[in-house]
Amino acid sequence: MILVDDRTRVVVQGITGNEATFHTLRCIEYGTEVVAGVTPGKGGSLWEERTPVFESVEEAKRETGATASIIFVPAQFASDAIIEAVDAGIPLVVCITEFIPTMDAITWHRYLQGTDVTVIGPNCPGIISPPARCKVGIMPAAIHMPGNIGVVSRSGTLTYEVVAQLTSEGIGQSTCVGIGGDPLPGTDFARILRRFEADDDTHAVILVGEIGGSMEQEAAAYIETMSKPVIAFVAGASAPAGRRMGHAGAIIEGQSGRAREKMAALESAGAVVVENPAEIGATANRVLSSREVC
Amino acid sequence: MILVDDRTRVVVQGITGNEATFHTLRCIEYGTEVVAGVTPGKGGSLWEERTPVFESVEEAKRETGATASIIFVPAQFASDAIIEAVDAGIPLVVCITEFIPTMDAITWHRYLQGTDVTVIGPNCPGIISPPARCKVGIMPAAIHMPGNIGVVSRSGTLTYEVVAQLTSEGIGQSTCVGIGGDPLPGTDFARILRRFEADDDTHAVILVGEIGGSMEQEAAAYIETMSKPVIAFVAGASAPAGRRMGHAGAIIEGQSGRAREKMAALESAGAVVVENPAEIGATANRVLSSREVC
Amino acid sequence: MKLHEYQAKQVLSQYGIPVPEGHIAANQQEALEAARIRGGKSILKAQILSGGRGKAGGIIATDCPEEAGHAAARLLGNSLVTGQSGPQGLPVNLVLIEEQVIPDRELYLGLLVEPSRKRIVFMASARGGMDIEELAGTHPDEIVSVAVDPLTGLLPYQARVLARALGLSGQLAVQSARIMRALYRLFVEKDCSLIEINPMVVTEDRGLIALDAKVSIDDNALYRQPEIAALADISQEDPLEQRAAQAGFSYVKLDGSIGCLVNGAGLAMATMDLVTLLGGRPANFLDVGGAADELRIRQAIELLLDDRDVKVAWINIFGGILRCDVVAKALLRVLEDRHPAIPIVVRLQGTNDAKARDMLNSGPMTVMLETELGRAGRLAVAASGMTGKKRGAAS
Amino acid sequence: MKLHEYQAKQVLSQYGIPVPEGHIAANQQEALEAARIRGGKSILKAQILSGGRGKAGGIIATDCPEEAGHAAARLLGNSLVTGQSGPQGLPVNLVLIEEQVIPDRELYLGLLVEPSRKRIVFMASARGGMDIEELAGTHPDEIVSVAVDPLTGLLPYQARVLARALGLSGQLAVQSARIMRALYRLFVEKDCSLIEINPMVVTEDRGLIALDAKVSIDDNALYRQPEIAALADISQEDPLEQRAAQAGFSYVKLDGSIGCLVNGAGLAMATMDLVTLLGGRPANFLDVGGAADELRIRQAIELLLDDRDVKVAWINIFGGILRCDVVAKALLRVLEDRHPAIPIVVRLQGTNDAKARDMLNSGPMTVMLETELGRAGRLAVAASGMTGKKRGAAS
Repeated sequence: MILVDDRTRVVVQGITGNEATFHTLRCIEYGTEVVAGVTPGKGGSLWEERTPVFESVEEAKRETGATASIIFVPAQFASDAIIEAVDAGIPLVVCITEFIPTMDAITWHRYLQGTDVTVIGPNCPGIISPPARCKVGIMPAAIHMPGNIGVVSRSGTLTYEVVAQLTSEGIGQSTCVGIGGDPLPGTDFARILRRFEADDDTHAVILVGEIGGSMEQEAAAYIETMSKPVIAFVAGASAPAGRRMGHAGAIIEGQSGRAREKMAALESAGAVVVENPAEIGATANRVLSSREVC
Repeated sequence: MILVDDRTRVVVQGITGNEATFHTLRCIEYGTEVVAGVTPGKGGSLWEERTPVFESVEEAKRETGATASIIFVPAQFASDAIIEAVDAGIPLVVCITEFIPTMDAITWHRYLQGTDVTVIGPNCPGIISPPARCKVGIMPAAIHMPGNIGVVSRSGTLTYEVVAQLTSEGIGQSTCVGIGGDPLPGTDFARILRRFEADDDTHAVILVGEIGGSMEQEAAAYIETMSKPVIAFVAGASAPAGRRMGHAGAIIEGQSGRAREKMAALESAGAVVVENPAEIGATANRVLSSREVC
Repeated sequence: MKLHEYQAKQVLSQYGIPVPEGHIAANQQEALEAARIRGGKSILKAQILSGGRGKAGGIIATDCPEEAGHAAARLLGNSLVTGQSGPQGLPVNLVLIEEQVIPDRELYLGLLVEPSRKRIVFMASARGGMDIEELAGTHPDEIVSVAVDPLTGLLPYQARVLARALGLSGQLAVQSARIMRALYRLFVEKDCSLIEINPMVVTEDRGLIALDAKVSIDDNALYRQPEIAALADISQEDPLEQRAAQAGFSYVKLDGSIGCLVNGAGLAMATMDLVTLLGGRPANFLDVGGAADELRIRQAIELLLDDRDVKVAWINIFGGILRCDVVAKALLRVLEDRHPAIPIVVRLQGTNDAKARDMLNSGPMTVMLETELGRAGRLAVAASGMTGKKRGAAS
Repeated sequence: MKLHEYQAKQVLSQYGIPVPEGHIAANQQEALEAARIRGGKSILKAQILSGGRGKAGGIIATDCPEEAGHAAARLLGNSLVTGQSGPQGLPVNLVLIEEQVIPDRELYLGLLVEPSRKRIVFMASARGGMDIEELAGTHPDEIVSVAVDPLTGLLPYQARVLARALGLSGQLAVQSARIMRALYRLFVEKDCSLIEINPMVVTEDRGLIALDAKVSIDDNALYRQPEIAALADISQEDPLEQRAAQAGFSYVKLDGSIGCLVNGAGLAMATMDLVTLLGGRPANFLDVGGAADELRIRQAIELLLDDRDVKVAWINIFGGILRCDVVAKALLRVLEDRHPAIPIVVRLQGTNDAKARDMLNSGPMTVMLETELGRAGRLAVAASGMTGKKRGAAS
């Protein structure tokens, strides 16, 4: 598995909010070790009568040894929350928050330059590792099954769809990572693929891309060097140019943003590209059986 | 020798200015390979009928393979010149320019964070390596002599004084580095000491500090771990507190800025501290003879 | 959010960037008066939020104020169809009447956020006046791009690189550096996602002038740009898209007949893709979003039903946070209220899906339930073929 | 460059930071009028560029306008000697007449550039009102420092850390965050080297107020801060230091008798150190700078000769760019013009030193030539002992 494991200790930034409370409880139910929360002004209290709340991430880390953070604060405070986590020395930051202004993202991306911190998201479902029973995210846990397939995706519910197809085919997952639908996500396909390639628990990877940007092409350049099979789907083949399709990053501007170009790049890099989103699970089953991966 | 050697290829930023022309000619006379100059608006011309002038450092590096830059542009353009050199991929930047605003220095220091670029200066005499006959600076070459002693200093003429004393004692130098008198110099004693410690051509180091800041204390922490002898002088023992002594960085603010504290830190770290500036050469001779270094 | 040309030029002007003198007019009389300020010749530019106005007749050079008044009368109140506006075109409610500027040369200057570099990038070319995509195709070497570090802003040496790309030297290079610094500041301070000055013209007597300007603002930042947000012109949006925007949905009207209601942008695109792959045509992209509740689902279903192009509705929900039974409840409520005539394909998966299916199984016959994505897609496409004919015959 | 308190408060006020209401007065009448605006009680503060005014009697609380007028009359036109002003004190040309603010609590807030972190650093303490150096000695744990990344500026979470250090919560924390953001912006935009608000007071009805303020500006940045540069008050500088500053020298007046003229700051300090080590006392620090020519050297020598405390002049030049023969020429010219009565020790090393020594050897006897640093120092100290007595007896 990658990024998280059974030693991951999570601090929840903005834990006292409604959405944060709901999802944090789901994470704990699944097995995630949530060791701390942070809500300025509520330091010293206990969240849900179980988890200590701190004034700052630095304090939370010092007192509880948190190793990962999940951010639920509103968009206008989210960039500050990311940098606060980085400054506190948290190596993995999962930012669920949607609608972060691009100018803010430019700033924290620059801030991350030269650090070893991984930011997953913003505008993402997070990370789940079924073998570790560790979930740092908002995905429905029930559809997942422990196994050896890595999943990396720019979407939320489309990832759930793919995972459900995999599970129904009997294909379990090592780790599923939703990197988010923003134009400047904290991490990208290539970096996650690199981790899957190096991970002994992962035998093959499903990549779920979409229109906009050129991240799939950059991933393709890395896929060429990978030893593990990659099965890819790119959403938005039927989307018109110049219109934003829900995700801030999903907009075709120029050639490279089109699904066709992305699929071609992935295919020529050696990935198995699936055109029909209903057949991702079945294709995975066929490919993996033939390569004796599972 | 450190930082420069006989393969160093120098680009001069602001080469067509009077001061730059004077000093560049002296560098060339000494043996330095000056391969290019940069002066915006004068690209395409030949400086002194010998050296090509380019519009940008990037172009100069691409065309001539420059490996070091020396900056002579006025203070208000110097920070841009430093960053331009960094962006062009020049690994060693020597900034002679004086009077750079501190706010600009904060910016380019942040810019250097996470890069491998070494900035010597600003407000410094530069670097000279007598064994390599390479001078990237403005010091009078004649007082130097090839040898095995490294010199690192915050001053200009005081360094010349020290070098002249060494030479008159028959002690040659491997490399002399003037890191400059500004409060936020591009590099510091500790980093230069680390290079001298790793350099086979250097057998001992003379450190010339002064009042202000805490760079000598930080150097002391490293000197404790060094295998090579260090002889140190700290200028400004007789300076009053709160007054700026010529160098922007030479002002006693708080305990750590005082010469006495610096000398004590260096001494307890194992450096030989000289109190009398007229006896630095003689002390070096005595110390080095007794330790059989030279 | 896109700004009209006249709004973009006002913002540029606030930042000290030279633009042609001009006035805005909403009717013939105002146009006449504005053109009289100019005196003789002027240029009329239809203010619609779309490119390709020139070829579509939306930019008119006139020789005298009266001619300008008549031209304005022809444009105002009508829709202008351009290559980028869609078949209905966009309503012209305002025209910009500007002085005629005689350019020596036409340059291109653009700023955008480049995802791979994660920076604001300046694009400059000495070949202005043509579309940048086209230029990138025909003369890629003549576009110079410079990424700006947010720590430093545009550096003097970078401004020099760009000036050289624009073929400017001397005073014009100095002026271009000033303009570029101002543009960068504008981009950051106003949370832009795009600024395009095409053409930036060189004039003999007045140096550089921004002859045309496109400015787009990051929608996510509008909360902190109240002055910009107030410039929004909803007349330029499709009525269904307006309604969706007010309800908080991501919605894009398309030209097919299968209305799709989905949660999540990726799944919504995949749903459209599947429909298309199976030979159908989606009527829209619609992502109800993660925070949808019963009310929002109802509003979304009604939006589909109110679209006269929709012949089949396909509800495709993967329940995570959003529970399937909430969707079922919303749907049952709408069915009860409106008794829609079109077939509705429902595919619910995830949280509480069994419960939801039970609820719908005891509901009206117009709902076709299917849990597997591919089969649900085939149902929707098949139904669109049938009903398309049936309804077409009936109308 | 230091600002007077009233100037600092004007700048703070421009940035929206609350300061006490006050007026400046240059004479008794103005002080009376200013105090009348206040009505009853007011505080008088002598405007000199030095700390320690309170203990020195430069801050006076008055009960009525008349009392304020008389107090102002006592302060104005006189020198105020404080623990930090030097023995001559500094002239009081202006007094600040302020409302009396009743503080609930006194806090400390400072911003400076920390060389080791290479950042602007905020220092905050709930123990305001005392000297920060003193506080650092007695209660180091009660000072919190936060370094600001120039990329991001002061971050909201950092402002919260500082507010907690100041013991502020609720509305006061919100106000302190606003003040801190403004201070950071001021520091950067005005090229400050220090801002100290000590005390920042908490009041019951008006929240936070900057009761006292010190602002210093980076001298190297004055070229781009014309408004700030115009605030310089040369009346607060020693006349010889003023003259040196105008000539472009680095010069600091000290209390000894050996005038030192050196090129380079490090060598100038080492020269002073050597003098001191040998039992002499330097009359000044003087670095003529790297770009010195004959004229500047002459001006520097004359500066030494015009200092009545100088009993011996020691010229210590290590010629690099500056040629020794140029120094010799300048010296010969001054000797010819002024025939100084004091002995002059000359030590010239480096570029053209032999030529310079030849020139001086054929000059007047008052010049003592020596090439070795230590021996030159001993000559200077020995001469100061002799002439100190001689001149002392003659005067």
